[in-house]
Amino acid sequence: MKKEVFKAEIAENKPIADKIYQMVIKAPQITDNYWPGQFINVYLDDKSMLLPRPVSISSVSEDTVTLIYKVVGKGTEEMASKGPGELVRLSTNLGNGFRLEDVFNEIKGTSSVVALVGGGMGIAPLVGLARLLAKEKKVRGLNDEDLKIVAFVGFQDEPVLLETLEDSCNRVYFSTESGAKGFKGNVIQLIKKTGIKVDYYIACGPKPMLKTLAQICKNTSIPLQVSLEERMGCGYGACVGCVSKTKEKETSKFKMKKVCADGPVFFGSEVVWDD
Amino acid sequence: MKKEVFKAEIAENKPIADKIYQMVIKAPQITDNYWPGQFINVYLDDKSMLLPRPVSISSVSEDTVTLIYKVVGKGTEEMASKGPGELVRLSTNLGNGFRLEDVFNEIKGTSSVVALVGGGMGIAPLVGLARLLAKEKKVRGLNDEDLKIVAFVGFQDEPVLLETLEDSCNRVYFSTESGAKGFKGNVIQLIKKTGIKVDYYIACGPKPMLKTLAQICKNTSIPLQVSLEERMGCGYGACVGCVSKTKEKETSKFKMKKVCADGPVFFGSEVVWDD
Amino acid sequence: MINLNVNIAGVLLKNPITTASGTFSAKDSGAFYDINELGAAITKGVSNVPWDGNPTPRIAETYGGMLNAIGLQNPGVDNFINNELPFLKQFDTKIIVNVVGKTINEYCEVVEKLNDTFIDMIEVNISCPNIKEGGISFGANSAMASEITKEIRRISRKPIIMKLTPNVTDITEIAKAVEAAGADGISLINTLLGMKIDVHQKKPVLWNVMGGLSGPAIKPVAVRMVYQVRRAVSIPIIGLGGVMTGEDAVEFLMAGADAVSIGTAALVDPTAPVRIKKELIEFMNQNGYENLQQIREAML
Amino acid sequence: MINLNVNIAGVLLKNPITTASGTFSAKDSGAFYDINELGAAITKGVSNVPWDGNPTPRIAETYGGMLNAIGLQNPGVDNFINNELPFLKQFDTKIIVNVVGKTINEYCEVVEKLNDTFIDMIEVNISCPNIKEGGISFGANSAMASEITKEIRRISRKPIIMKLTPNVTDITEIAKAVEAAGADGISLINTLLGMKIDVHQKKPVLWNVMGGLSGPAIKPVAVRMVYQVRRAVSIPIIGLGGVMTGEDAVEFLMAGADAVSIGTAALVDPTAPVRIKKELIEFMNQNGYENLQQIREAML
Ligand SMILES: Cc1cc2nc3c(=O)[nH]c(=O)nc-3n(C[C@H](O)[C@H](O)[C@H](O)COP(=O)(O)OP(=O)(O)OC[C@H]3O[C@@H](n4cnc5c(N)ncnc54)[C@H](O)[C@@H]3O)c2cc1C
Ligand SMILES: Cc1cc2nc3c(=O)[nH]c(=O)nc-3n(C[C@H](O)[C@H](O)[C@H](O)COP(=O)(O)OP(=O)(O)OC[C@H]3O[C@@H](n4cnc5c(N)ncnc54)[C@H](O)[C@@H]3O)c2cc1C
Ligand SMILES: Cc1cc2nc3c(=O)[nH]c(=O)nc-3n(C[C@H](O)[C@H](O)[C@H](O)COP(=O)(O)O)c2cc1C
Ligand SMILES: Cc1cc2nc3c(=O)[nH]c(=O)nc-3n(C[C@H](O)[C@H](O)[C@H](O)COP(=O)(O)O)c2cc1C
Ligand code: FES
Ligand code: FES
Repeated sequence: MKKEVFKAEIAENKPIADKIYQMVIKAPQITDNYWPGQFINVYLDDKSMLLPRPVSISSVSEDTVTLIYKVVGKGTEEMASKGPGELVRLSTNLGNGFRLEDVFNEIKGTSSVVALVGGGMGIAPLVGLARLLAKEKKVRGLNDEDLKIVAFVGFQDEPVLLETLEDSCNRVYFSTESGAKGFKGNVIQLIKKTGIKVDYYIACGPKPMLKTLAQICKNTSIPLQVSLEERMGCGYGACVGCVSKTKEKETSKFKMKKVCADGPVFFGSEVVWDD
Repeated sequence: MKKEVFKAEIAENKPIADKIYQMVIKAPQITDNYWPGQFINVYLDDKSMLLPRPVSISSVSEDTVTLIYKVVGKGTEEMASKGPGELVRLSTNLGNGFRLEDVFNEIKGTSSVVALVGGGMGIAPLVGLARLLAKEKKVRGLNDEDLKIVAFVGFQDEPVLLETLEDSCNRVYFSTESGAKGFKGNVIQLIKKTGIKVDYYIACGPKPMLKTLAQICKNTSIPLQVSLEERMGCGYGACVGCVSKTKEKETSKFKMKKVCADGPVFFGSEVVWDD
Repeated sequence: MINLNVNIAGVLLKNPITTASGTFSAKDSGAFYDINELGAAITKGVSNVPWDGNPTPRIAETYGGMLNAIGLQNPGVDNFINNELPFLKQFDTKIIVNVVGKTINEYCEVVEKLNDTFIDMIEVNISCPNIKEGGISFGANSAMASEITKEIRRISRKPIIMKLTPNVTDITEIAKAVEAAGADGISLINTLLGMKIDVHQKKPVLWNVMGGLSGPAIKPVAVRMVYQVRRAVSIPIIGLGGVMTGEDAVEFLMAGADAVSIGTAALVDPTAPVRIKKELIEFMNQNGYENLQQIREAML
Repeated sequence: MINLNVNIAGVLLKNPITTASGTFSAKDSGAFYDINELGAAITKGVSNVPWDGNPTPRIAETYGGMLNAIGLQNPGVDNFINNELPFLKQFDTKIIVNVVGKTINEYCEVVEKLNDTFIDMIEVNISCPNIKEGGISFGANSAMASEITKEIRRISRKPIIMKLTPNVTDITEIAKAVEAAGADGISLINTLLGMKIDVHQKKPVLWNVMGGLSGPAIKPVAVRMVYQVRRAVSIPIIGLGGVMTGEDAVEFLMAGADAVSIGTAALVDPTAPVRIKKELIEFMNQNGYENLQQIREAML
């Protein structure tokens, strides 16, 4: 598919927690082809910083795109400094999103539970994913007895987007590392504590969290999709900067796949977690 | 004297001719210590361009400074892109201005003529100079019979600031290279054509123009001050990037003087024009 | 009428804009622009067997530049020929294949296999560590550079462009050595060896500790080396290192390059190669140049 | 309580911030900040007799950097001692004098005259062209670097810091050579050789055609070299090349530098040395460092 880099107008850009911002951008070029799990490149104005900043598309609505991002350095600082009406340079959709067909293939469709797991900013793409899942559930005529969508989300200190997630999930569990709010601990501990039987996991967050979850899923034979993050160069497949080691299901051959172009979503079983 | 770099608010920034802009900046730090012929450094926002842009102080009034500049590259483009209320980063006054004491020492004070000569953007600092000269004339109780201040200014195509100069000069002569307006030719041809007997020249403009004028002044023993331009690094005397070859009057020794810190104003007789 | 043609070692490029090796993927770059617009596509370094490359992070951003330590990940020449070359065949542009190895034999193995393909030229990346010489890069001294050039020249049925590393005391010495050894052209520069430390994490940003510095930050070094090498050899030069705009391309041509490659710029702006080509044409129109020769001779 | 002291070759600097040679003028820089705040002032290269330097333009701006071709203009060592040193005496900071020459004898002549002054150290710029060797820089190979170090070491009564050029294939070889020859410390890096062409004027921007590239653009090369040299020699290192912020200074310290110099940053922001010192202190406060040793060891 044809891709492009373009300037788009910011409709809204406001802090929703300490250092965490929500930016809404008018960009029909993106919404038209959006699939949950995709990301975009944000290109900066500051000429000392050449590389784009990859940011997950959190959700879309009509012709706007919502990004949820944390200010961690100069690039995200520049993003946070912009106000409504200002322009931001973006790429169209990048990467492959979550594979819903696999989710519906794997779950039986009666009293099954799909769990979305998010750690830190990993929660961002889950918003759009939860919405599409809920929609698909309806399309397929499944009720809450047939399929429960639950979310486990973990934060440092301050939870965000809980209500947004609750709109499309049957239940949202959350934890904070500091214990400031909700369950004290990380998201893996949270999952264990709730003791819910899950039939499919879809996760996004820091690598150690994904790795632990992948281990659990392997041991319990529960399917898992993960969205990986990697330091990127181009973000569109040209530089081979952002690889993750994977094992082909059929051949068991190792392959260094590009997170940006082959991912960022992979099956948990496909990723070689040891490195 | 203590120097500093600071941010100041732009009061006005508008084109006054093709590619020529007038920027008025609120900067009492500069006006307080201003002397005609000084310049300031403009520091840019674009992080790919590290070096400051030296710009003459054209004139000051109460607490504002006026710059007249031509857009010739990316730095001056950035300057032109700013609007009133925006901030610009500036240094306080740099360099030594014109030496008025020498002017009044050299002219006899009866029916003498001081000529300000400007080529292109060299006209900028003459505005403030003309004002101070006119003021000094009054202070010293000289009338127009005693001292005439005339200006010869040459442009490519489109004259600027003529009226401003006329406010403090007895007569302003101008030429354009293209002949679009006024006398067709350069400022040296203009001076020759008017045939006015001048007792002191003060000039600012392209090096070839200054060199020719210096030659004329040497042959006719008329004192001359020139304001030189040179590609600068620091603009304040640290890098020795901006030198001009000079000859000490007393010792006849050659010396590479810094245009930014020892100048930009030099005596025409002091500059070695051959390089 | 502007003519952008340029002949590099007997291969006629329809314009001087090429992609720098390692910053171009036909499928992925092709999503942003029409590959037919390129003078030539220079592909990522390919070795005799598949290479995994380095662990991540492989990329770090620096002021006006970037570091990479990809470690030359590639699927190996057989996979390349079977799975990637067929896709490239459809385009109306020249194909230059960048070749890497750890020994001269490895390079030669790749070149031999490429001999039988439709590709137009071979670009030999001699910044790779020579494992027989304890990991010193093949391009680090003229003896090694000469030896590898001779061997590859002997077996290659395609023109060979030697791509030089800038991390040397005297680039003209290396350039003269590869010319004398039979190189059909020279590409320069590859990346400068650099490093970045994350002062909060207290460790190098790159897994590999050091990496290659590229981008506009290094352009002055690249222009200088092209200028020096142009005055030292007479074979064609592909100039690269920080070309971001059409005027940058002109700068390399004036310094003595016959063509230019666009690397980091394509990461900063995925459409950079075609934008730069457009800007080059605009510059030529505005300044009365009709062909590249006139630009190359402008400074002489 | 934060302690910024650092001992360089027996000279105690009260903090690690020094001025890079050629970018500091006591009178002019002192108009922007208090020179007493510096760990040391390193002065512009001085030669045995006055040098005029190059014609202008001597300066060109590049992306994230700059080129200079000052040509080491200086008033000569006698003028320096009589007219400039007395002014420097008033400050409570160490004085390091950068020395240049075209032959070893010229260097030695300067060093001998400085022996009898109050200055604390000598920094020897060996990027200068060695006229006896046909203009190759003294720092371009280890034999020449070793020879000049030995000679200067023999006659100098002050500690000598050898300032290395980065334009070499293997910086550790040069560093080891000057250490073995008796250097008391090493400064690196000097500028990278670069060039810029004005595509409209169709000529090099610098009168001298080529010049030295400095500024944040070159920082990754400088950090890499400091890191390599730290692991090759045990004498103190003054690190420089693109230090713009306190965190940049920390990066050099973590790479292995004992002190840092601020060059181009002082052109970009005349108060850079004191700002960077302040930022360094803030970084140490926020990250729990009490002295420089802890920063230098953070990555080990
Ligand atoms: C596919 C993808 C999707 C992402 N989606 C989001 C999102 O929805 N919301 C969000 O807040 N962040 C997201 N990130 C991370 C985001 O890209 C980085 O936080 C951002 O690039 C940092 O830029 P900076 O200039 O502010 O920080 P820098 O100064 O560049 O770096 C600061 C620190 O951030 C970390 N970092 C930098 N770049 C990356 C990167 N590419 N990936 C991971 N960590 C990095 C490093 O630890 C670094 O030390 C995503 C990353 C990827 C690869
Ligand atoms: C003491 C002094 C006072 C000046 N006063 C004025 C003034 O009042 N009004 C005004 O319009 N300009 C003035 N200039 C010139 C001004 O500094 C340059 O036009 C400006 O720096 C160009 O910046 P740029 O980024 O737009 O162009 P660049 O892209 O940097 O350069 C474009 C072209 O401008 C010329 N140029 C660049 N820098 C200088 C320089 N320092 N001196 C001379 N030419 C240069 C070169 O030919 C170059 O090719 C002055 C220069 C000096 C040294
Ligand atoms: C991510 C990346 C990967 C690269 N891979 C290769 C490679 O495989 N072979 C090669 O010869 N050069 C490689 N290079 C070097 C570039 O081709 C080029 O020489 C260098 O980046 C300078 O050009 P630039 O500043 O335009 O990027 C790579 C550069 C980058 C940034
Ligand atoms: C304008 C200028 C003049 C310089 N003059 C000298 C000099 O006289 N002697 C010297 O050893 N280095 C000289 N240098 C090199 C600097 O000291 C320093 O090594 C180099 O600029 C890298 O540091 P930076 O990036 O902080 O500027 C000069 C650099 C500049 C920019
Ligand atoms: S970031 Fe360049 S290939 Fe993924
Ligand atoms: S510009 Fe630096 S000394 Fe004049």
